[in-house]
Amino acid sequence: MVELAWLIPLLPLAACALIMAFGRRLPGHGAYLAVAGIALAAVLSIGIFFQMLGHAEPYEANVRWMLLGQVPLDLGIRVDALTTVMLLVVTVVGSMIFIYSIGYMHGDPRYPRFFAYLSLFAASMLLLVLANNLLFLYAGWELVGLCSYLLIGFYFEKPSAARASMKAFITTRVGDFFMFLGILLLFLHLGTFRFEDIFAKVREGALGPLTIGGLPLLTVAAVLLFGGAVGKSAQVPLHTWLPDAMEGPTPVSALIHAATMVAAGVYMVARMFTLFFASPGREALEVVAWIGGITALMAATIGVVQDDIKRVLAYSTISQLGLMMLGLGVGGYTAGMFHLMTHAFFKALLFLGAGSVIHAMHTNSIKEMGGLAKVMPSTYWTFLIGTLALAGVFPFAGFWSKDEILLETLHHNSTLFALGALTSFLTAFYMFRVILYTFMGTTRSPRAHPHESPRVMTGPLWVLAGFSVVVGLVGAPFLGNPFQGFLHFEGVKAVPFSLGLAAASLGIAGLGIVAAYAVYYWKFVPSSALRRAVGPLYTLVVNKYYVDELYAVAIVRPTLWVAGALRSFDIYVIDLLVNLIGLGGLGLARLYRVVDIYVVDGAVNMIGVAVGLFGQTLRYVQTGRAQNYLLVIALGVIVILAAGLFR
Amino acid sequence: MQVGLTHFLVVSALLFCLGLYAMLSRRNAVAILMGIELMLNAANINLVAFNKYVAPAALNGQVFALVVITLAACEAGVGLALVMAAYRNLETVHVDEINVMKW
Amino acid sequence: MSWGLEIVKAVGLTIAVFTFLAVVAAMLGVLLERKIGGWIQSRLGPKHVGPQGLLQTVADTIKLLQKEHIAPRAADTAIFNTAPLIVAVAGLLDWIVIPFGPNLIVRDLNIGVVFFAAMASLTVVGILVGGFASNNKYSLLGGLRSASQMISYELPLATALIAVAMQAGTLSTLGIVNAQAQRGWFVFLQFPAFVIFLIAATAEVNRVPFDLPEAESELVAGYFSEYTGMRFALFQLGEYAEMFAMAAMATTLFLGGWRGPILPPVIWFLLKMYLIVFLLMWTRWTFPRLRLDQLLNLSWKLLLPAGLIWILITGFFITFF
Amino acid sequence: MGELAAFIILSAITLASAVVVVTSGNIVRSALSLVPTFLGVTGLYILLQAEFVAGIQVLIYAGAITVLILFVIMLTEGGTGLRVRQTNEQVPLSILAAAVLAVLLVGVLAQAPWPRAAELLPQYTASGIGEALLTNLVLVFEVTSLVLLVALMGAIIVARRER
Repeated sequence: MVELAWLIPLLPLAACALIMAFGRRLPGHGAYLAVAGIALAAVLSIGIFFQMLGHAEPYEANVRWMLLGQVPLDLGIRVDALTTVMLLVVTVVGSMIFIYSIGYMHGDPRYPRFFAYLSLFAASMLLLVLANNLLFLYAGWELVGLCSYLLIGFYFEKPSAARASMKAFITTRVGDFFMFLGILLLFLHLGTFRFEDIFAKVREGALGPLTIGGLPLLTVAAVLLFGGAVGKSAQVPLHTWLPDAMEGPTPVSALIHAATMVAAGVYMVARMFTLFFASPGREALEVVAWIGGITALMAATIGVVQDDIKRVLAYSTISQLGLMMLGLGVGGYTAGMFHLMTHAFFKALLFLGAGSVIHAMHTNSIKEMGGLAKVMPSTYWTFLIGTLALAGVFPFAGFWSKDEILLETLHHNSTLFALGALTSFLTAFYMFRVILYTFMGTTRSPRAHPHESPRVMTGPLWVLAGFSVVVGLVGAPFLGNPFQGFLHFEGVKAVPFSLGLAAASLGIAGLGIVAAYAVYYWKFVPSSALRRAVGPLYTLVVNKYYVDELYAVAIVRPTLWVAGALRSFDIYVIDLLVNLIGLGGLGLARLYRVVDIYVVDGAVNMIGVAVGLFGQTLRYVQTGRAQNYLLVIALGVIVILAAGLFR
Repeated sequence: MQVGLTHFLVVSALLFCLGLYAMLSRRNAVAILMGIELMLNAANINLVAFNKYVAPAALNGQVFALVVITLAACEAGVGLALVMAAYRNLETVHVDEINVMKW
Repeated sequence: MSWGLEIVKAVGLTIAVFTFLAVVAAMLGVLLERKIGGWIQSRLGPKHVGPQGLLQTVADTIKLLQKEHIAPRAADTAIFNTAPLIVAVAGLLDWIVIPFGPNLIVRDLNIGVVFFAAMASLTVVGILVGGFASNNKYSLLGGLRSASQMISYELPLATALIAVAMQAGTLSTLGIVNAQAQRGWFVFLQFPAFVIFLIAATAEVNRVPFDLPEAESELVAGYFSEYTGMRFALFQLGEYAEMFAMAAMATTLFLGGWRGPILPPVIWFLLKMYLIVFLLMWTRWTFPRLRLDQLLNLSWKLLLPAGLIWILITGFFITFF
Repeated sequence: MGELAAFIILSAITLASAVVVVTSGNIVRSALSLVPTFLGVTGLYILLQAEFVAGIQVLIYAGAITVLILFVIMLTEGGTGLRVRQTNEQVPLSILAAAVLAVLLVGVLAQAPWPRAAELLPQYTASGIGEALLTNLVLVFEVTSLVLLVALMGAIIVARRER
């Protein structure tokens, strides 16, 4: 089964090619083909998963691509525990979202193209996951970026969507640039792209003594690679693209900007964990942990004040990705990947639920919704399950994974733990804010006629809800934490389960929920009073910490200012000098004029006339006939040859 | 007498000079192109002959002969397209009448 | 190192043997053509010379041989007389690499398929200069049409040949037949290549529906309008030799060559070859002629891309299976 | 002995028809004479055991380039240019240049001590060429394909009728 792994990315790719070629002529306008492609890939992935479960021997296959000088470039795939988990997440969540899209995109004028892009995305993501070398990974990495660009800008006639797609593409490209530098740095010093070779050389200490600008080269390379992850996984300070990416269709937000692509950064850090782990003093991991922690808290605070349901979820995604990074950064390899997996399921579920709501209400603002629990029971219950999972309520999926991350963090650094715990509280708070605004009370826009979504949309919701309930159990301590046994990193010991911390984390989540009920349901404290109470903090948060503005101030303004300063310098200093010199020159010139007219001009005219006469004679050489020139060339060759021969 | 490298080289040199003559003296642009084809063929004979007699293990000579044939096809295509364009615009294919660039 | 001599011997042998064979085959071919045409159109076809009209083409040939050779006054006589020879010889040289049986092959060249394509491409020169030398506008137009058509269809033909050679792993025709003994007839494995080959071959030998170069209703008779007597017969001979060579090549490449149970190899080979010939004749009497732009579009926009894609697919399957 | 005879015959065919190519006053005959020239060169390739190159030579040169040349002759002047002077006024100088170059080249070639390799060419070269093209010379292969593409586009653009 595992030998067929190369087929997994090819199936969606073939679907994409066929849809591109035949489009509307296919059954279901191409949708069935796309679903078939990803579903077959999912079946293969599940088969591989069970095979890997039996005996966890990593499988590798290589094809020689070309010789670059003496260095062979191999293209290949690698299937190990990490890959298997990612394959499962991408294909299973992907299948659900594909099916959901059949209903959600129904009637769209570019329906086949949507499925072609989705399939292309799935193929690229699977390529990224299966790659056994940095080159392949980077190819997949850029391809998913391209698909993200295409899909965010799917409604490209909307200016905001077009702008958002550009922003996403350019912002992530900043990160990719660093990542490319990191890859080149590694290739330059190690001469290979293959993960296993890189790790082997790093473990031997091949990079040990090398430094760049006083910093250990290994740390620099790892942090550069992490730069790519910062861009792709929307970490601070490159997080600004992800909320804007919500301009894309909701299934896209669910698949790409919540469950899979943005997780690619986390996956990459996990894949290159050996490298990060080996950096002296684990400085690289510290960077990862702090960036992750800060991102988690910052995004969670912004999420509290957003009114657009998709943007709340987007900030929640950023925050959760930060948590994963935090988990990885403190050495919780298993914890980070576990949270990635659970998060993929419940976040996809939440997005699809939000899509279902938007589908019914034709608005994104939660302030205009309300009372939907009665009209859309399926959506309500599945959304509630997803929310509970995200908030980390026992026994839903998020509880187990978040708890594991907090556990690892607590053993590492108490400040980071505080960040994580606060994030946890805020997460529960803003998610229940959404629930209360959307599904409870009475509807606030009387003209809307909400209705339950079709089966093809609710079906995937229920499946994903089921996963969200049970998938956490694979990491449950009382079942012996089988996930830990399947996927772990040699060299770090997992922190043992602590009942007290689990209770505390549940308590934090409960506190968040109760707080949300207090403010938005029972209205003990009206939200406007709360807003006034925190005053400037609210302004700061509602403006997203002024990051976008900061970019404008930090990059655009200085450039303009420097240009203006240079202009003044030009006008007042250089021009003055020039004018002075000019005046001096003018005086001298008057003096020289006399000499010029009679002496110099005479000489110049003489030379001119002489050159003219010479040219008059020589112009006959330029016959304008190529064959004359050729003849001269041939004679020249003969002369050279003869000179060489009779020297 | 054994046929050796020099024999082939001499034939190729003669073929080359015939091509050169055509290139220098013919008025018709197509005839000039034919001369160039002859010269390319001469070069190819050299490549293949050296391949056999000097470095038989590598086959590089034959590969380059194939590349030269490919390039000759390109050259013929582009050259003849130029001739067609010139004929259409100037109504002549004689290169000594195409001298718009002259002083 | 007797390569040079061997090729001279081979050429001599081919011309000697196949001239005879081809004359017979061509006469049979013409008869078949007329008979099949008759049946398809619910006529009887030639009926009077010999039993059931079997000797009709013999009589026609004798008549042609007796006819006067006329060259137009303004014709370039030397070229006019060479052209049919080029066509006939190029048509016959194709047969060097056709294996009629395990040992019945003139030379098993290790570049057999390339040789076949090369020889097939030589015919164009004869047709083009024949059309030019006649000094007749219909002939010239026919020659030019033929050149553009044959050059265009050589490429799809070559893609089909390449795909088969890749599948077999050899360029030798004998090797390809042997490869089919192990992997089954390539008409199954290489079905798209077979279709491309058949269409391109039909165009390559200027047969209906691709007979623009000699379209009677438009160009009198195309490039051989001015030819009479034996030289006309040589053109016909070359054309029929080429057509049979294409059929033989299709047999070799796709239908397992001489291989088959019970009957001797040669019989099998001829059976399969005549099956393809019949197919070609059937199309001739069934399809209307294409327009020139349709003809070129078919080659460049459909057959060539299809052939290239098929080569890619073949390469993919060879690499990974 | 047989090899020498073959070599002499092939060289004679090649050179004689090349002379016709460069001297004939009838451009169509010139072009037609290219065919035996190319076939003679093909024969030389076969003598040099380069069968695959020989096959390609016939396919491309004799089959395609000659036809292309004939095509253009017929689209431009065709037979109408028969009465027109075919050579320019630098014929004597050209003959001189070509002859001197020939003498010099033959002189150089005759006295140069070429290194001789002991080993022989591999028997079947087509597969070897394919392997070389896709491994060591892959860059050459790619660049050639690029040149081919550019030439294709260039030819189309140059020859297209202006609208």
